[in-house]
Amino acid sequence: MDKQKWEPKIVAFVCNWCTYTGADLAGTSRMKYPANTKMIRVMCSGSIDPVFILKAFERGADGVLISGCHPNDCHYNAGNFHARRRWDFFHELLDFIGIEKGRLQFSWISASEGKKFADVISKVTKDIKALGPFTDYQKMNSEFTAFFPEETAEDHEVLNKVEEIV
Amino acid sequence: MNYGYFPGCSQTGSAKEYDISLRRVIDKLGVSFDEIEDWSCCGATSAHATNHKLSTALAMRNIMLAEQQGMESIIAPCAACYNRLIMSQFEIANHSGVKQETEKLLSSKFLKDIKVFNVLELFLKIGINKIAENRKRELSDLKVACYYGCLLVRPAAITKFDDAEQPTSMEKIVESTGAHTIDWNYKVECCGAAHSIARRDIVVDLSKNIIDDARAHGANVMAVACPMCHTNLDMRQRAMRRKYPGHEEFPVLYLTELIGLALGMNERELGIDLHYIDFKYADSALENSIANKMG
Amino acid sequence: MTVRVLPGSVKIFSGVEYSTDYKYMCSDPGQNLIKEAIHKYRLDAIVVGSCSPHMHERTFRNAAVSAGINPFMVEIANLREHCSWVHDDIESSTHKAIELVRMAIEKVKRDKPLTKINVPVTKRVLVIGGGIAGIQAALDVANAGYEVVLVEKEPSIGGHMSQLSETFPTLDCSQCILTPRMVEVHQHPKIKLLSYSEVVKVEGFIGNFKVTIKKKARHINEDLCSGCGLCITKCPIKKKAYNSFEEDLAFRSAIYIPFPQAIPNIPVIDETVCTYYKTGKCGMCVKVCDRQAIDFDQKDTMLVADIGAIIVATGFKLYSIDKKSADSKYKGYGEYGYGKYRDVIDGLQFERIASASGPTSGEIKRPSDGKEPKKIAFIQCVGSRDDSKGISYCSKICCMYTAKQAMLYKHKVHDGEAYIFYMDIRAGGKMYEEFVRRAIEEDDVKYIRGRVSRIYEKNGKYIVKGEDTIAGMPVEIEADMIVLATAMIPQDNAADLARTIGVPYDKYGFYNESHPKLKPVESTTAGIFLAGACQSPKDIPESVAMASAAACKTIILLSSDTLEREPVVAKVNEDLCAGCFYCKKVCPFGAVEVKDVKDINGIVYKEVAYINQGVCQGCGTCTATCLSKSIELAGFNNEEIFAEIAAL
Amino acid sequence: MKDLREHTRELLEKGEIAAVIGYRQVSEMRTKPVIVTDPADAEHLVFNEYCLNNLAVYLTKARIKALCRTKDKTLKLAITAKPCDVHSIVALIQENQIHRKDIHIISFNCHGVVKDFGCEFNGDNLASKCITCETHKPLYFDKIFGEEKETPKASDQALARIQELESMTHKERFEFFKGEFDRCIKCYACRAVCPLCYCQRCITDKAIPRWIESSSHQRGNFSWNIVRAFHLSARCTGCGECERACPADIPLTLLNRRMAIEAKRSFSYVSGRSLETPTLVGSFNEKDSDELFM
Repeated sequence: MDKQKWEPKIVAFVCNWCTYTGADLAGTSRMKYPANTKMIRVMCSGSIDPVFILKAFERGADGVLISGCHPNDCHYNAGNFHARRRWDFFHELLDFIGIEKGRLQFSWISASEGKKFADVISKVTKDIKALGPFTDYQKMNSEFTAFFPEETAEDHEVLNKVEEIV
Repeated sequence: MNYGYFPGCSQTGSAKEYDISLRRVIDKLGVSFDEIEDWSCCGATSAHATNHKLSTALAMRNIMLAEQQGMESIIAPCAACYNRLIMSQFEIANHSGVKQETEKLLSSKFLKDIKVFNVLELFLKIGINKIAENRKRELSDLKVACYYGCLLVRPAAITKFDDAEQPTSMEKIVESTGAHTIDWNYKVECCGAAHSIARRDIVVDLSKNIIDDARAHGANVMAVACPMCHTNLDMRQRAMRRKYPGHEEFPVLYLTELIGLALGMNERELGIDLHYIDFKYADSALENSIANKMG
Repeated sequence: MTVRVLPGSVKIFSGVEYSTDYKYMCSDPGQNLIKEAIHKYRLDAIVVGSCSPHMHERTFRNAAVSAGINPFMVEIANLREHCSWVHDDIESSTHKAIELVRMAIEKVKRDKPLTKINVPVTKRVLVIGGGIAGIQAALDVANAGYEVVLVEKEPSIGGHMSQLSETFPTLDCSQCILTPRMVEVHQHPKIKLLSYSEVVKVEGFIGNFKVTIKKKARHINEDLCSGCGLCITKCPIKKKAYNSFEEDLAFRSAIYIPFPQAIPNIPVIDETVCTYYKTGKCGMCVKVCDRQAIDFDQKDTMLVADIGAIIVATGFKLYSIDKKSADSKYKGYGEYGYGKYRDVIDGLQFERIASASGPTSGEIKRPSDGKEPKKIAFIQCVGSRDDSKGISYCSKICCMYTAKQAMLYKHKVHDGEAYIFYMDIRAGGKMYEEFVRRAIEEDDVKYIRGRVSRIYEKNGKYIVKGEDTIAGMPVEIEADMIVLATAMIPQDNAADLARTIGVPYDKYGFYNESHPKLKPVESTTAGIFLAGACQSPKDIPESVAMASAAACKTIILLSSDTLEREPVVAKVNEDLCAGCFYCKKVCPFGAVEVKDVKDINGIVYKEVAYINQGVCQGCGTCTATCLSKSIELAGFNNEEIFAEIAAL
Repeated sequence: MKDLREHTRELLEKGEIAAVIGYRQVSEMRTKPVIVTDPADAEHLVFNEYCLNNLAVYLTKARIKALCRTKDKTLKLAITAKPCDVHSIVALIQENQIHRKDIHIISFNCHGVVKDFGCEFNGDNLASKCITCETHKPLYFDKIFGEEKETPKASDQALARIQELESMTHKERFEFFKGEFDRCIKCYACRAVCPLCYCQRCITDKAIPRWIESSSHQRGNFSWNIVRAFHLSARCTGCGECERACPADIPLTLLNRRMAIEAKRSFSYVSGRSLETPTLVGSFNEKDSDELFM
């Protein structure tokens, strides 16, 4: 892959009530940020399992962002407080095992912080770009490992075809 | 507690009597301290106004010296010195990069947390009952207006000591000498501070307001804990009389001098005779008896 | 991004039967396109690439339903707010759009049809707080025919409004308009009033709350007391307790009613000052009460009520600026001398002084010497809009009440002078700006734009040092009395109560509404509504409007026998659950219960988690906590999220 | 030893307990776990420096639980547990796997055990958990035996190893763990001996969707070991059985210990020490650090 052309692939797991809505606001306000991040909407930051992050790395993500409501602003009162403890451990663990802290980032973005959302995405994109492709993790296994029994490597390759169409 | 003493420039010049009285009083109360060796400017006035890095480095240099000389805390009698020292400590602790930068400038690392005391904190720490216990004179005929000025209690978030707008700690100390304190309005108002030289006209007005309010509330003497305040309130009274011919002289003492009087020392021992406004208090009979003893 | 390439691009993903584009998919013709395609291609799931699901998810789901598809088999790829509006580069944004659609396709392939959940509704409403908001909400709900339990922590309902003299912008007497409402509450057959009581526990969920209320001991048998007040006049303790209704400007006896119009008109004994509780003697009140209503041994009692919906109307308090509170969360304003100078008072104290029923019978007098102040200064924004010492927000009502108080002063002291220090005048509201103009123009109140730095006393006068920012000059005013318009903050125990009832609150302690614009009276907890100043600073008309809105929302809720809820709830796989109950520990709603699993002999051999679907709000915190992955959140189950990750 | 045997025999004879989970000597420097249900077998029970196994793992096994269930009542289960094994029991009680009233804890004043069977008991051969052990007396027990004795002194090499790793770069650490995990053969012995791995179906066995890559290639080994360590963070009581059981000698306690350090440092929490303290997982404090979050 041409290093010059390489663009990081970033996944954001965001809660439905604050960050997702904050991202909507960034859109409504026509703020600009890089297109590298795709969002997966969950109901609460408390419901994001750390294994999701590993799975994202397996599928080629170079970085992951977790974002939810500010403390005391959780739609479900306390989901984010539980999440905060969980991430503290997981982040320390990944760091200890040798995965740079910048690969997995966290933020609190409320429904009214469209600007902050755009800023955070820009910052994360910049950070991950600086860290470079996360081939360390992906390259450990060249084989395709299916998440589901019926999933095939070809399914996954379809996206490359799309690129040609575009 | 192993105290280090940071006199600061005023203590060696215009506020010599503050230095003398502090040393005498502390000694009498049985507390020992060592002057920080090779101390330098605290970074107040010009450094602090022109070069922020320099003023922080100057202040931290003194703290670093104290640390290296094995001291656990510093007594900074001058309110400006006190303020510069704690402000620098605050910046080092709270503003990113300042610590590293200052350490680099001083080529040394800050390892310990050195506590900086102003005189009010110092006496509260020694214990006001200790003053009362060692009292030789009852200063009960003195009605003292305690004047804090600006630097002792502000900024409240950093000094973390007493109420910034309605402080009362000096009153507690003064009352331990047997003197009365008055409740008045100007205890934290501006005296004019460093304008003393450049804009005497401003200082004269501001300081006169302070003296007038103290007098109006029944005070017959004022206690201060800052060389700058003392300069403005004591030395500028002549200028006040020139501008306001009706102005009557009003004695302004350092807190330490007041305590010294209570502990039985006389004006000469405490340096009160160096003031512009005369203050005669010591009971001659008692003085004689002390003199006899010494003789 | 280039929309026209999208249908062709996404068509090649496995499982995609049909794809097309249309400019306004949410319009009727657009929806018809979807419906027709469902019929024509016999589709069983739909992905719409459109605006945010928060906008039109419901529209498209309804369209799917009308074409015979389960509404939860519709997924939205957010191509507008999250793609086209935020990325300039055409190539990369088109690419991202295709990927977003693919993620939605993979998710929808794993989606399962869901059906809405029905839960029964208890037709009884709890209103917490008996101020004007609580009173209004209780009356509205009760008049619609539903039972109401109104809980007030003070001995009487009425709240802060009962303390006010006159109200802006009409200057009608506060008590005169409030008292009839209080009486109506008392007499309403559908309202059960629990005064001197507090909510201590809330369990359950929308439609089915179980609320525990502590009825504090008044030491009076309420059934026997006739409210004659003889005990109060005979009580020998006269000057030991400050009268909090009079904002400490007067004293009260040990047995007291807060104010003459109190509802219920039943006294309370203050144990902290009553001689009987100190020495075991006195009992003067017992002697004079011919109905034997005094009961020194009365204890706090606990009541449990089944409740369908809760309206929280706990109101506000004023920012404390006295020395007592100087070391609390809110720092004092020592430079204004409140608590030191007796003639420096706050807004509520002035209300009492101006009130005809107050300690001075409505005559404006200084608390220190009872003299009429000839010059009075009001200072606005004490605590409000002050990031360094106070709070960041605007307390909203102070501009208006300060104008009113200055006006009342001028109406009572004709030769007096009134000064107001202000930052801005915020008089938005019907007849509000006109009211302020009237204060300035007709009543000659002098407005000075600027802050006050210090107040001190000099020869019985108060010197107010401030700045006139319009003239660009320092100003000094010699006033006889000072009124500080201190900020409105939440009640002391607001955060504790929020945790008890389960509503989120902001950093100040104000309760959070579900949506700042579209759901202003709903809390984020289903079945709990907010009214009045517990949500943010409000004046009376706003509190009343919000109370009626909350009542209306409650009535809608109670109007049906069962409730339909979104089926986004968690479910446990009982075969695999190891029964560690971490899910129970993390559940913010107490939805997880312990269920016994029995063997063939009826012996319990393991305990597993069971999720009460009526209580579950669908956050999914349990699913991430579950170590063996034995809980799934319907609509966002792990398979669905894995599918999205797989499609990255 | 005589006391222990008499005590358990008495309990079994009285019919108060269904079984004793204990140790029996198999050779001079080796013991193995034994489940005693017959009072006559109580004479085999021992306790000494070679009782390495953490028997708490058996408390959650269905077949052993079944021993306690009779038609009319539930019998107690007796367990001989070192003070450190009691931590595991505490954690199991907190996680609702057993109830305190259903077990009879027989514990000992402990001065350490050897790191492996067949080693002489001395400072060089002390199990690494015993070096930093602060509970030589059990925190919870129903019966206690043994005298207090001095624990041999030894240096904490595990901590030194962690500190050494932390001073490396991320790349170096990643390579280090890659090398270690490379040996993993996914035998799940670590899971089998862990008292806290009591799930009926482990996350790694969940196939639809596939949570953890089950083949033992490098990435699959990473995901298993990361998830194992994460699932035990703030729960692991540090018994070290996983590392002892690992046939590939992967230093699993490094990860567990590192997470325990984090629990202590950020939350002042040590797992399995108190029945009264809420578990760290499943509780929160509004004042927890917000440092991680932008």
